[in-house]
Amino acid sequence: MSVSENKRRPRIATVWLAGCSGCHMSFLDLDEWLFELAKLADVVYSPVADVKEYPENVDAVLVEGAVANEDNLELIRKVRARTKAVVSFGDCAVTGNVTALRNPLGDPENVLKRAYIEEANTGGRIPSDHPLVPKLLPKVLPVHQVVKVDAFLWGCPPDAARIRAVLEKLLGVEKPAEVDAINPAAGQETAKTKDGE
Amino acid sequence: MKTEANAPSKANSRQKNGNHPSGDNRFTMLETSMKKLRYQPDALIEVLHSAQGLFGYLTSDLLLFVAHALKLPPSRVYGVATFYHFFTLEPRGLHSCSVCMGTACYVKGAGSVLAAVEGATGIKDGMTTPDGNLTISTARCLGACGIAPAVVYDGEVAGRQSPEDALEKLNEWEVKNGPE
Amino acid sequence: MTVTTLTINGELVSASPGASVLEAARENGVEIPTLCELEGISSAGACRLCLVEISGTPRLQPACVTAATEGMEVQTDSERLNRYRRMILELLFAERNHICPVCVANGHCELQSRAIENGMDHVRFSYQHPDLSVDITHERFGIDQDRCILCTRCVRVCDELEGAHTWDVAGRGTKSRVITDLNQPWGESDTCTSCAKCVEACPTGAIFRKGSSVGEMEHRRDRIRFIADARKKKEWSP
Amino acid sequence: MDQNELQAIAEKERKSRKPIRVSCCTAAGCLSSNSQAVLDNLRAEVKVAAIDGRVDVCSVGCMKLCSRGPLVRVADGGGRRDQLKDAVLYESVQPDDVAPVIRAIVDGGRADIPVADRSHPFFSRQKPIVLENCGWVEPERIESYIEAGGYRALHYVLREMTPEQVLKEVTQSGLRGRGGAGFPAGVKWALVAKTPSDKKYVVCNADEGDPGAFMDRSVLESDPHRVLEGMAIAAYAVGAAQGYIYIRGEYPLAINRLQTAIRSAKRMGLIGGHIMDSPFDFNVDLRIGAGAFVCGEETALMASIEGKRGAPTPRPPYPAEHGLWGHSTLINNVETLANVAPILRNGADWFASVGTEKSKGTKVFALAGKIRNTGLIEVPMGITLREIVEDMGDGIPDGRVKAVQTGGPSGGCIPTEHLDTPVDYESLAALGSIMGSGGMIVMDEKTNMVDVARFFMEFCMDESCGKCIPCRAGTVQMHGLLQKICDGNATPDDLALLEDLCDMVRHTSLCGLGQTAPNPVMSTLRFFRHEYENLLRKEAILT
Repeated sequence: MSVSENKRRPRIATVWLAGCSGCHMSFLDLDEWLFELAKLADVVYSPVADVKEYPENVDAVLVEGAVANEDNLELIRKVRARTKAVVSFGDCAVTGNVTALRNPLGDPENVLKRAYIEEANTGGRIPSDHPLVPKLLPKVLPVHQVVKVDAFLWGCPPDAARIRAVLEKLLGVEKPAEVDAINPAAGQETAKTKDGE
Repeated sequence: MKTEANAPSKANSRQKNGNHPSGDNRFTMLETSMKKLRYQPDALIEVLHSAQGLFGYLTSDLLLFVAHALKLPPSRVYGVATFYHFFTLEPRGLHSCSVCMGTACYVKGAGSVLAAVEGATGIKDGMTTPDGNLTISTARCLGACGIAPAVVYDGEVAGRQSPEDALEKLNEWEVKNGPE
Repeated sequence: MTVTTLTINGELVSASPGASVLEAARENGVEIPTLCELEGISSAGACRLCLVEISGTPRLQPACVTAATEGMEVQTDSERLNRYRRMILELLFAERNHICPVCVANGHCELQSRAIENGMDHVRFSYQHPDLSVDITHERFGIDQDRCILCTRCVRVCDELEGAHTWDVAGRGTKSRVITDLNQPWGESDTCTSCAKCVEACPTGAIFRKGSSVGEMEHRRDRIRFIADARKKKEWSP
Repeated sequence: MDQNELQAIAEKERKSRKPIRVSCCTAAGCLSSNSQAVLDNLRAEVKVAAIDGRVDVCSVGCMKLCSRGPLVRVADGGGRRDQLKDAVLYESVQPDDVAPVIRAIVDGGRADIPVADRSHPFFSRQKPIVLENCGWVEPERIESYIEAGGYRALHYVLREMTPEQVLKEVTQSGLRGRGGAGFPAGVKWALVAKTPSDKKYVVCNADEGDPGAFMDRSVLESDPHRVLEGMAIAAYAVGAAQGYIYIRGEYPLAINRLQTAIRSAKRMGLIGGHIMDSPFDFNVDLRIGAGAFVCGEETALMASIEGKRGAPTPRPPYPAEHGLWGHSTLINNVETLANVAPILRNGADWFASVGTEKSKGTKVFALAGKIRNTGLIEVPMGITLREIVEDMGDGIPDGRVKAVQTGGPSGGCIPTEHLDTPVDYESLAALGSIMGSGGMIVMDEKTNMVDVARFFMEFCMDESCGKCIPCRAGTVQMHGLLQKICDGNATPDDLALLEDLCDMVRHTSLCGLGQTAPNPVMSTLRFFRHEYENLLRKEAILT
């Protein structure tokens, strides 16, 4: 999968759904390589860029976070419709992860009750409906259970080297940086993955 | 965070065979049937059948009594008691309604009978109403395929049941409507 | 004693007498993925990850409980086997709440390692998200049912090596749970000797030492192997 | 007990019979439509009418046409079996109908109650071997079985045959396991016979669990001694001294009748030490199941007999090598064992003359579903499904046959265009179904085949023991996907995933339950794929 056959400069984006933004932090850990990236492609939409509307004709997008509320749902559908390659970026997007911890509690109503009343120190109260607060979906879902996903980049967060590897592959860089097998706890590449042995 | 079961009372866990401190005569009867089976550990299922026959359901106390008598680890006894559908660790309702879900009954509409009963009571298959009036269960073929769909009300088989028939029976037993 | 000669992935290899296919493979440096198997205790053949193809046998056979026999031709690695293994791993991740980034065993988890080795990068099945309990009533250890894969290593190690049989499996099917004694809080178990063998045996973060934070729960499998070996070879007899 | 004594019992039994024999079915099907009250009334009314001097009232087992129960048969002819063909079989007899029945006996003639047409194919196409005594012998009286020729095969075997000769006879008969898979019985017996083991066991698998199957139950309720005799012969052939019958706890009547049968056989020296004054010892004990379908699987069944959780263990080792408590064990199902005595009595060639090349003898089916005549049928192997469904079952009252389901949750649905398939192990397997233990459910055009697949998957999910992952978690996911399809929320991707999962669960599960759980899905996909596709939507929606 590569978007480099295009004659024009590739247009890439990053999106932030229900997640902690840690994946984006890791993205920013690419440091000076971000200048390389700017040479290779246009970043047309991102929470770290001031663009209001997700544009048309995006070549590739990194989607951080799970689909947890109606805003997420609306955005991811738009993203899917306007993008060639969608990458689930980080564990929340890939599995639901911590954001999906609420799912065993069932209905959103139960979730709110648990969070704002049962766990409240004093005088808990469920925040009243407000048009600015998007409604929770019945269940938090990983991105691929809502729209088709083309690649999966797991990790909490995925470390910068792996993000770079994925982007280089997408952009058709000839000699991408090498990444070894990954130790998820260390967040760094190590060859050894066998547990306790 | 929650924990799952009540601890069995320690007072009873050290009892020698027989002579249950509660003075409950049924323990003596259980003792007799275990003796007949020579306290063989492999007779566990037979013993649990007897125990449930005598007490109606299997309490932790009872399971521990059996474990000690047959010299089995308590977890093994609990594991066996919960593996088989027939054994119950909870008291059953005053009335019972068991819908046959054998294939013949299913293709003739047993599913809608079960749904009606569950809908009216607000409880699911295998549960008892909070007031202890009714237990709903399902059976896998009663061999009454000729009169499908069949429902067993308090041990009596009734054939060719519709959802309305079942609800009428619940009314007769004064089963309270549960939450939808 | 004569050795057994057999073919594994096209290579002619020899195995010690009485070895299982899994042992034969390990003796010859061939890795077969496992989860429920643990050196030192009996094999259950339950996780099905170690299924291999054996020529002349229509069914796939679990390497852990299949004896290596003379002239046997074994295939441990094929597109089909890897596809099945991946699905089995996906089923496990979807079954309970495995949230690696916040798990005590993150980075020391066999389920996680198998998934990485297999290249399982996402789960196609719908997550079940069951509402499960955590029991931390034991003074030193805890059990988090969210992470349990029902491999029954704890049950076997407690029964076979410690002889306490504190653990067993209750319920059945998807409602199966490992329990202590009469499904009572672990801390109130009469039979538990607090020997920690189950803690060392657990492949995931289900059974853990209290106080372990994320990624801190390392398992000492060598301790189990050590005791089992010593017993078998009667190393401690006078 | 010797030949003469057996004959004396039979003779005495015959002599004690009265000219008229009124039989009321008290097997489970009829009992569930109140046949006990009918039987009680019959006994009382016969006394009231003062005809008890010439009328016997008998409680008998299944008379086949379960959909028209309770069934009552009135036969004159001095209680001779060959006179049965002229008997009257009353249908749907209610307790109030008893008086007219008795009056008809007193006055001569028939009561004005529906009577079954005994020349109908439902009866005439049956070939009773296993059920030869059903509805004739009184299951709670051993004398009645002996009168019908019972225990003579055992006697002959113990006196005249070596175990090797018995093995040879069973092998030659071509009898195959009736539990579902159809493994040749003779081969299984020979394996156990040749395995060195200080103790051996014979186990009768009466854990009939398919939803929609009640064949074994009917045999046990109607003719329990036949199974005991078969077990004793098997034990003699393989060298076992102890037998177990593992029976479902859901069958209280069968349990009761078996207990009675074991007790009376022991009393007469037909079970126990030195059977019929031979050196052969054989004891039988009952083991009562507690509601777990998986215990029909051999290794799970053995675990359950040993008092453990009924979780299967990998095979090999097979029970023949490593069975109950590690000893060599023979496990056969009820119907297989019920075929043994007739084979030894009439010879292997006689048995092999019934059925087809590869599937010998007969098969008992519990015929049910949306069909006119439901009940118990025993038919020669090789009969076509069409003959069973259209002739014997008399078709569907208002509609057409869509499919026939055989093999329960391990089987498949055979569509109407394949109704001319002969009923034998290989032909059914070629259509993606199995012979199974004998449940046969007829479905009409209104039946939703995806829902049928979902129904069976729910069954497998509930009954999975939970030990191996593909079955424990795979059935849950397959059920979820089927539910999603039924609800109209699934996409083509979901269907593809379901098919992948079926393939995986089938090839990786530990025991037969998991390995066959995908069968109902795969067979309905094969013949009714359009029904699945019609329910799919293009794009995913949130659920």
